[in-house]
Amino acid sequence: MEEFEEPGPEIVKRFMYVNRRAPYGTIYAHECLEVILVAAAFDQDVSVVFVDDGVYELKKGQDTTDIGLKNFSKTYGALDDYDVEKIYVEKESLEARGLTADDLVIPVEVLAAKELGEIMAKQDIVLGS
Amino acid sequence: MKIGILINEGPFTHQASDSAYRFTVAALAKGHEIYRVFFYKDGVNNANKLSEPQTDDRNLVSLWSELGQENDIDLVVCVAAALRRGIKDEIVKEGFRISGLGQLVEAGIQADRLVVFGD
Amino acid sequence: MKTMLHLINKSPFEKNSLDSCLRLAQSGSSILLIEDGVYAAVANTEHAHRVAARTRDLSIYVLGPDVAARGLSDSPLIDDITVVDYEGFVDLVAEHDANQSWL
Amino acid sequence: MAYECNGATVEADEEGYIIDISAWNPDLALLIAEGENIEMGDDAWEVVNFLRNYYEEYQIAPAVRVLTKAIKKKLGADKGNSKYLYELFPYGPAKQACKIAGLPKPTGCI
Repeated sequence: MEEFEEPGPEIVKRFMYVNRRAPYGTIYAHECLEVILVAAAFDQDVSVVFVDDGVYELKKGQDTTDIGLKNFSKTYGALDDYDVEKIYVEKESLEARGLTADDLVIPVEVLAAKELGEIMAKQDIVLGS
Repeated sequence: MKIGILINEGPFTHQASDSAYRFTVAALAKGHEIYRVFFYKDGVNNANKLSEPQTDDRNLVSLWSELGQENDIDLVVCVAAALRRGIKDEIVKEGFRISGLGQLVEAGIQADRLVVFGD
Repeated sequence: MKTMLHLINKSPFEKNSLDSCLRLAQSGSSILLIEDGVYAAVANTEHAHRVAARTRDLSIYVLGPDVAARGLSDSPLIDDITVVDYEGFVDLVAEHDANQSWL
Repeated sequence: MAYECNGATVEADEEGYIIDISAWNPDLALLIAEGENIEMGDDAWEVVNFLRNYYEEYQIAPAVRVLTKAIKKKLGADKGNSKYLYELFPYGPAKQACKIAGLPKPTGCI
């Protein structure tokens, strides 16, 4: 059997995935996305956060043709199908890089550090890269 | 208390696996249960039995293997990360097993704490 | 309220992990400096004042074995930073509801 | 393993997923389907083409429950349900259809 129609652990925890790395230079961003896609099957309370260089993962217009790596910025668009709906970007990180929400490949909720910090503090499991 | 451990780096480039090992030993000494140690990213290299450090260097592959077997710890190597790096069943040290990323998420759900070591 | 233990293993001279953590950590949470993160515990560096300023609302700890390994045992540490060993590390993880590694 | 298709050899992994996904063509799909005992009617092709488009757009082969949901969104509830998809691909709609579509194994397998 390939699937997990009822993964159904009764425990529901708050899982937060914190992306703090730019794509391509290292594998961290890509492998973090891999975890998120798998974790989505477990019916947990999942949120995904982009802070620091992690916001570069979502930059529109990525074209990896000439570096030979997979353009996984397209995959963030599938998060909705994976029922991952809480996607936060830190305002300070975005602004520091001269970006706005319009520069990103998917719709996100932009939060100031103060609000984001409050949400972070409520998590049970925080996995970052 | 049940503690899960995630290791994202191999035994040589970063201190992560050493820190995780010392943390695990200390946790066991304090009577905690190590629910699972999950090896992801370059962390899968911790399971490579072909690794041969110099004799005056610590051998983390063996140390993890022994610690795991003596204390019945579930040492899980991520299959996706492992295949990418050529870590297959044939070269996985005793005491480790290869399984899916779901085992990491499951550890996060079942353990009381999950501690991440990496770079 | 839940308690959070933040783990930092990067030198503040090399990476922004400490800065980001200080920006997002809530008052009342704790920070443990390990590996190259221990350089942030040393008094009189250019980063010391930012760390010292947060000892008022955060509990800051540093891992002794990593301090010793880096030749810092005799260096003055920032006031109010507590040195712990690996057993203390385990206790901190157990005492806090959750933890977060700023890699 | 490998497939011999129209005089060309297409390498595949142990489970039959082709190694170079750009080597895919409809004739190869029919050949892989034959090995899986799948009859490639219009309905089966619809799912295979859906997967190829999904991959093109998102760069992943979706897990079965995601595939089901995405098909439901695009093609309606008649087709976006596991009963319908399992009738077309009894050994797993994501796995078998991905193989036939020349894609990697679905992302999100535990």
